[in-house]
Formats: sequence, structure tokens, C-alpha cells
Amino acid sequence: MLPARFTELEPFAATWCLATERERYATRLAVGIQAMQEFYDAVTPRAEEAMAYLEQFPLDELPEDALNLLHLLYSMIEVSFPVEVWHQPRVPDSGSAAFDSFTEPRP
Amino acid sequence: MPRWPKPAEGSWTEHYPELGTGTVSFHDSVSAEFYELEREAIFKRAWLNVGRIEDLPRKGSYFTKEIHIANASVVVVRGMDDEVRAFHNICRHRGNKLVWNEFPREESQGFCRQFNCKYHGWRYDLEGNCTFVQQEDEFFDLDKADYGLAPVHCEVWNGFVFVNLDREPRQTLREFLGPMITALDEYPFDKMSERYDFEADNNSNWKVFADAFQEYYHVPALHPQQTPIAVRKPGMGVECAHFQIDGPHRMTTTGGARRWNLPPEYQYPVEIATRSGLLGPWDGPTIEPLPAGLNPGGVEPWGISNFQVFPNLEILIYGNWYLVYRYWPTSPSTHHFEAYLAFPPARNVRERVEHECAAVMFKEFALQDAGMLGGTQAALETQVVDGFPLNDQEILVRHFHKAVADWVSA
Amino acid sequence: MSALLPAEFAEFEEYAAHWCLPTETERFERRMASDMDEMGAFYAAFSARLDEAIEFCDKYPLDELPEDVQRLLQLIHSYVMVSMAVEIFHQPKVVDSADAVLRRVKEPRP
Amino acid sequence: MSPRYPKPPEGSWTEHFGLDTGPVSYADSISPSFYERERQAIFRRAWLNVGRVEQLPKAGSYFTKELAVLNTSIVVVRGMDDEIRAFHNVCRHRGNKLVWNESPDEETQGFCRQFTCKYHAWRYGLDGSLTFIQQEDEFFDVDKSQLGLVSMHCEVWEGFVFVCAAREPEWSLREFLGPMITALEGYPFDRLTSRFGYRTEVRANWKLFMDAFAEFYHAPVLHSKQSPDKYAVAAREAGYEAPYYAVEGPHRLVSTSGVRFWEMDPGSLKPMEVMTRGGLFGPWDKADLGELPAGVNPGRCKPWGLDSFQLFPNFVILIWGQGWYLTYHYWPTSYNTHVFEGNVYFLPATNVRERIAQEMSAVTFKEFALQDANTLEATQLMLESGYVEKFPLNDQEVLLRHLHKVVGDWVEQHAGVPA
Repeated sequence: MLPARFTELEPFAATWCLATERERYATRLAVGIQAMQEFYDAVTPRAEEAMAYLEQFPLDELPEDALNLLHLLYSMIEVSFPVEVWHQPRVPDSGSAAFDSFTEPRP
Repeated sequence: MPRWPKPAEGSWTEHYPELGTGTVSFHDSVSAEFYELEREAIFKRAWLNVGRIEDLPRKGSYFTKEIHIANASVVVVRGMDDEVRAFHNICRHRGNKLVWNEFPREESQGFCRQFNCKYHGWRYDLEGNCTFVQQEDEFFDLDKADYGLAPVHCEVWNGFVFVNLDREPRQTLREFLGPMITALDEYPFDKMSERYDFEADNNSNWKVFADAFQEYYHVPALHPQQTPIAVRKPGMGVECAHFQIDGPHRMTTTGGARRWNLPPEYQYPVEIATRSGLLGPWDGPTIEPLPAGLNPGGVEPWGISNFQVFPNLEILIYGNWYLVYRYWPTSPSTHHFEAYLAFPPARNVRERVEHECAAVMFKEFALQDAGMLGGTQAALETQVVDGFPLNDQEILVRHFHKAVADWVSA
Repeated sequence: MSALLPAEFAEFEEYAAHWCLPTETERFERRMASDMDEMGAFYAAFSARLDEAIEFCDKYPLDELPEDVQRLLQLIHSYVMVSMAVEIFHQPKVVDSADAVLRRVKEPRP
Repeated sequence: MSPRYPKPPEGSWTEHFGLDTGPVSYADSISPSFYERERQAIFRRAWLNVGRVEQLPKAGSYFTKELAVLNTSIVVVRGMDDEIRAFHNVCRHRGNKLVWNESPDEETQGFCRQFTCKYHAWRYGLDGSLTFIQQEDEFFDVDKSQLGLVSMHCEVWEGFVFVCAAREPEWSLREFLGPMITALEGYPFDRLTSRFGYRTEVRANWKLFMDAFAEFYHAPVLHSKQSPDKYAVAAREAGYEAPYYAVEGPHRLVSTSGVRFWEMDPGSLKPMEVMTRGGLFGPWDKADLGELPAGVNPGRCKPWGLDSFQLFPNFVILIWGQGWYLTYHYWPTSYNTHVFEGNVYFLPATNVRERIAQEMSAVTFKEFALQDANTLEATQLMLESGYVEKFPLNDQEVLLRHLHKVVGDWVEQHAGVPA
């Protein structure tokens, strides 16, 4: 799913290459903190390289594998709060709160 | 021919002539208007049991209690001076709920040195004093002494923590409990600290559910499985040995042979195997001497005593263990049910298994009650029938609805 | 697979993975999810050695049970749970309990 | 602790604006009857922002808006003449809801040449005129010119589409907005079109949630865990002070000073902020928006962080120094619930790095909002208990004092006016 030079991130692609915030947030709540930590640990060392790689394309003409990689980076941002800040999937004390995305730029 | 003697008047009900013997309306259990009256006249006036002293094991232990019908959330805490106090769970700054975790509508418990408001960081000590105001000098003439947590009247009787939401309670807790309940002063509830707590949200008015636990007339019909099928006989009746009423409170005592003294076919194999069951452990430590208040009718042989403390507390004493039920109204047709079994702490696995068997069996039959009473509520709400006959074994039901009506009209 | 129970009770290993459950909530749910044949088999097998199992556990102080003994105690608790279905109701669910639920929110450990 | 920023000569912002300094009651936020009065006195009279012109890109573009507070649904549409109009979303024949998809209680948007009722196929032009009646000759003396869609007053300011439910608005939109708001004219809202929109139902009165966003006194406390400990501890000890407040008519403004996160040492930053160069204050690399109108940062704060313009009754525009903006809308649905909508607007990203920094900023915004929403449910619950009735407010909370006062004034003034 990903560009060849990022093959070692392939194990995370099926779970985390998600096009919308809704899917990314739902996955964050579903997979557990351990899985997010593993994903975070794997993807953050390659984030800078991934952004540099993606910059060679115009933003609105990303090939499919590059688009998947961009979505993976969005997921990295999504899990950064549970991993870096909360140490749990949810925002603490937000048990009954929701805040649903209804529009966002594509890609 | 009754097995147990009735009072001279011929029945327990006529022994308390103010109860009458006519049919009873359960309109009080379906009416939204009546529910509003109960809110003000009962739940904002009566002493309400919210927990046990064992729920606050050390200085700084606290729990919160949602009293939905009184629109109140109360935090109960043991202070540095070991005093138990209760406060409205409201930060005095912007009215935020002070103590909660994750879900603001749910109860919580724990241990802390002070309370911190999540919103703007105001702090209160365990005695309710406001001790810290973030950026205090931005306020106008604010004196922290004026902004302690709003206190709730709180008193403890024999380890039961009661609160009263009235501005000035009309009675002290002991006055409210009266002689029949305070005759249990010497009963060592504190020795029974091994707890099995249950809760449920039931689709019935709080009184309809309480009614099911203050008469045993329904047992053969609703709970035939309490008796093994080999010895189950149609038309079996139930009779209590003693009834007593004191103010808004009431009690009944059962008597007769203990289940485990009956022939083995009266017990389930698991009861025989664990030497425990529906009525609790067969053996276990004895509590000596039992206070006389436990068996005010002097019933011999004594079975169990069921104390109904107005408005929504039941204490069921089996001798060396006890059960508590509380019924917290959440709407005219729903309530939050709490129950627990309390035993002297198990000293070994055998005792632990005895307790487990009692706790499991308790739940089995409570589920039957909960299942059926949703149906009772739905049927009562049709309001097709308004006068229901109550027999002498149901005297406590009759008295309960009268006590509720008396408080509402007072 | 490594043993869950003390060696003396190895014959119940086949039930252990399924029924060694630390909380009443889990045991009740497992009962609701099991059929009467499964529960009947466990009940029949364990009945004969229940008393022995309790004796075995009681060689240890209650608050210092080794892990395998704790699991044996959980199996005893499950036996009590299953006996309700087997002896009393002859079905997993409590007869006439309709949609009622009663959650056990606090219990001693073990 | 002496104030870091000078206060007005009266000694406080609160007194400067002529507001009372005593404790306040939130009875206006827990009362079904007060809510009914607000609906009449405020929401039926004020200009309400329902969206932006970018949501209507071409002739025939439309969107619907559910306005529970007015008991209505409206359809906003760009006509063939490029004019933007608003209509009550109800067919004149049998009262069916005219424009909806799948679920009649959900908002929708799209593009069409005319509106056709799903029930009996009556048709309306984009200007609201009734153009077709199925089996017209079966009706009695029907005059199509009398059966156009019922319009609602609609005006556009700087690309923001406002409606007014009054039969005759008491003010033009620009009069209603007043000089403090119209001084924003020229801000390039039309270029900041990359939008992240979020919505939720909050179980709290609409004003209580506005209150949470009208003061930053809570930020170092409620949101302390959002930042690494080093920053959080420093922020909490410093407390919060805004350099500038303004009040004009029913509207109000708070400005904050800037924090140069990117100059802080990494121990005070989240690793992901460093990696993506974005966060709560937006992308670290400031968008070049050219010269800004004088209405932005009117207190001339330096360094300047943001302006939060709170437009009466329920609309907030937050302009950030880093070159982006946020809007908040609080749509009441009952006395103790409302729908909260937050929109984040950036310049369209020209490359992946810009897009990533925007993503980080939007995700961070949501984390904060989630905390606020749950806390406010807890506040609503306790205020409704009624056991405490008066609450103190400090000078950093001056804007919420103003909001509750203006709401009270409008309701009071309208008392006795027939509905």
C-alpha cells in the first residue's frame, strides 16, 4: 500500500491508512494504547523522511501509495495525544463527550 | 389455622387500626405529580442512608452519591479529624461538579488530601473550607471563608452514614430512627465488612420494588424454585411470625425451622455441598449475644428480621450476616437499586465459598423480582384498576404507602 | 500449554481455560453464553471433588493463595454459578427474570 | 502578584465596562421558561450566522440549516442572479419539509436548478417562486404567485451569511454588527477556505458553553495535562491574564498575548508539535495574509496571540496571529442542551508540510474541545441541583458577566411584547 522505501511500515498500513478523521478517531478508541504505542514508535522515526518524500508531489496529485502514506501521517498525529499526553485512548474525563468531524480538506 | 398467633384484634392489620383494611390504590406509584411531591416532602426531608462507615476506611476516603430525585450530588468524606462530613458536590465558583471521574453523571470514590475543581483549580480541604482560589486578586471582595463547600447534614448511626438535605432537619437522626430501629444499637454491623455489592436500574417505581421485599406472600408463586421440586407443593403458604410498626418504619420477623435443619430433600445439592445457600452460611461465627431489638416479638425459633427504614432502606438481618437494599427513585417509573450482602470476613476458602454461594443465590431470586416488577409497573400505569386488596401478610406494604402519603400531606 | 491448576486437579484443566474467571460478572456472562450440555459436563465432573478442592485451597491462608490455587478457587466459584442453572432452573437464564440485570459492583478478592 | 498587564483606570475591566462586581446567578441557564423567553426576545430578533458563502460556490448551490431554537429548518440558496436567499424549508401545499436527504432531521447540501417537493412534486425556483403545481386544475382559485416559499431575511457580511427571523429586522446586519465587528472588513476570510468542521450535542445550556470559551482563566487548569509538565506547571503558577478586553453593544472581545512555542525549549513541547510544526496556536510557520485591517488586534497587543470576537448572540470568530481563524456556533436545542459547531479555517495548503501542520492544529483543537464539553455537562448538572445559587466571577471572567447581562437585558426589554 505504501511507497517501496517505507515497506517496513506496511504492517500498520491496513489499520492506519484512513482517509477521514472519523475513521482515525474511531480506530484510536478501538485498538488499545499498546497498539498505538507500537505504531507511534515505528512511524515517528520515519516521519521527517516521509514528509520530504511526499513534498515531491503536488498536494492534489498524490499517487495512491503516497496518499496512503499521508493518511498514515495523519494517523500518527491522531495517536500522538494518547501516546504522548494521556497514556490512554480517550481524553481523560471526556467519557460522554463527542466532537464529530463533518468536513475536512481532501487530501 | 395460623401457625403463629395473631394479636388480640384478630389480625396484625387491625392491631394497627389507623391502617384500615380496605383496598389500596397504587396511584402513588405511577403519578408524575405524586413523584414531585415525594421529591420535596420525603427525599428533601428524611434522613437518607448513603453508605457505611466501612466505605470510608481512612482519613481522606470519600465517595459521591447521586440522589437523583433530590437533584443532588453529595460527596461524603472522612476528614483529618476522622469526622464524617457531607457536602454538596458543587464548586462554589462556577457551579461545576467538583468530584467525578470520566463520566460526570456517574458516582465515584477514592482517597484524596483535598478536592480540586477540574475547571479552574479551586481547592477545598476535607472539612469543606475553600483553601485556594486561582488568581484570587482578580476577584472582587472575595473572602474564601464565604466560599466553603455547601454542607449537607450528615450523621452516623451504628456505622450507617445518613444525610439530610433539609436546611434544618426537623429531627436528629436518632429521633428520626425511633426506638424500634435504635434498639439495634448493639448489633455489630461493623464486624461484617466482607461485602458483595450489587446495583441495577429497574423499570419500576421505587415503592413497587420495595413492596416486593416487605412481604413473603409472593415467594411460593414467584420463586417456586426456592424449594427443590421434589418437595414443592402447590398451595404452599407463607406466614411471618411477627410484625411491628414504629412511626414511618416497620419490621417483620420469620420463625420456624432453619432451612438446613429440614430433611436434605429441602435443599439443593450445592447447598449441601457448600453448607450455604439462600439463607446464608449454615455455620459460621456466631454473634453473641444478639441484641433483643433484633427479635422484638420474641419469636422462637427466630428466623430472620427485616427492618424497613423509611423511606428507602431495608436491613435484613440473618444473625451472623446481613443484607441491605436501597431504592433510589430516578423517575416515577424507574429507580436505581442498590443491594449488598455483608459477612464477617472469610477466614478461609470454605467460608469464602459459603459467602459466594449465598451471594449467587441472592442474585438468582432478586432477578426474578426485578424481572416481574417491570411488568407490575407497566400494568399499574394502565390505571384501569385503582383498588387493590392487601392481606394481613402484606401489612407492611399497606403501612409503607400510608407513611409515604402521610409525609407527602404533612 | 502450561497447567493452570494445581497438579492434583489436572483432570479439570479442560475446564480451567473456560471457567477460571476472577469476577462474578465474567462467570455470570459465561453461564449465559454456555449451553446446558457444557455446563452439565463441568458440573458432573467437578461435583465429586468439590469438597476436596475446598480442603486443598484451605491449606493456604486466604490472602496468600498461590496463583494456581486462586484459579482453583475461581473454578469453585464457577461451579457454584453453574449449579444454579443445572440444579434449579434447568436453563442458563433465571426463569422469569425477563430483562432484569443486577450488576455485582464490589466483591472480595480472591 | 501584581498584574502583568495594565488595567483600565477604574482598577478592573469589569468596572471599566460599568458591570456589577457582585456574585451572579445562573438561573438563566437552568430554566425552561427563561429559555422560551430567550427564543422570542433574542433568537427571533437578532441576526444569526448560518454559514459562509464558500458553502454556496455557484448558482444553484444550497444548504439547509436546522434551527431548533426557532422551531424551523431553512434552506439557503444562491440564485441564478448570484443573490443569496433564505427560505423556510416547508412546501406551501401540505407543509412537507421541502429539501432533505435520507433522514428528514439531518442537514443537507448540494446543487440543483429548482426545488421539487418529494410529496406531491410541487416545484419552486431558486428565488422561492412556485413554478409548478401537479394537477393545478384540481385546486380551487389557486394563485401560484401567492404560494412562493416563505422567505427569511438574509444578508451577507464579509462572506458570512446571516439570517433574521423577525418580520421586519430592527437593524440592518451592519448596524447590528456595529463598528467593533465591521472594523474586521478586509480580513481575508475569503482566502482561508481550507475548512475542518466539527459538531456535537452538548448537554449544557448554550450560554454555559459560551462562558467556557469566553474566559481563559480555566485554561491552565482544565487543560494542564495537554502540555508537558514543565510548561503546564509554569502556566498554572502564572495563571491567566488577558491584555485587552472590549465590549460594544451586545458584542465583546478578548485578545491574548502570543506564545512563541517554537522558541521554547523542547522539554516544554509535545514531540509531535516539534515534528509537525503545529499545535494549539496553529501552524508555527505563519501564513502571509498581507496587511490586516485595523479591527484586528484593536488593543495593539504585542506580542499578539489572538482575538476572540463574540458576536451576540451565539457566534464567535477567533482570529489567530498565526494567520488562521476559528468559528464557534452554539445552537440551543433546549434549556439544557445545544449543538456546538466548531470550524477551523486555514489558507489552502500548498504542500504536504503545510497540510500536516494544519492537521496537527485541527487534532489539537478537538482534544481541548472534548475536555470542555464534558466539564460543562458536569456544570449544568450541578447548577440544576439548585443547592447553590450565587457564584463569584473574577475580572478575567468579565465577558461572561457581560453575556449574561446582555441576555437578561434583551429578555427584559422584550417582556410584554406580543409574540
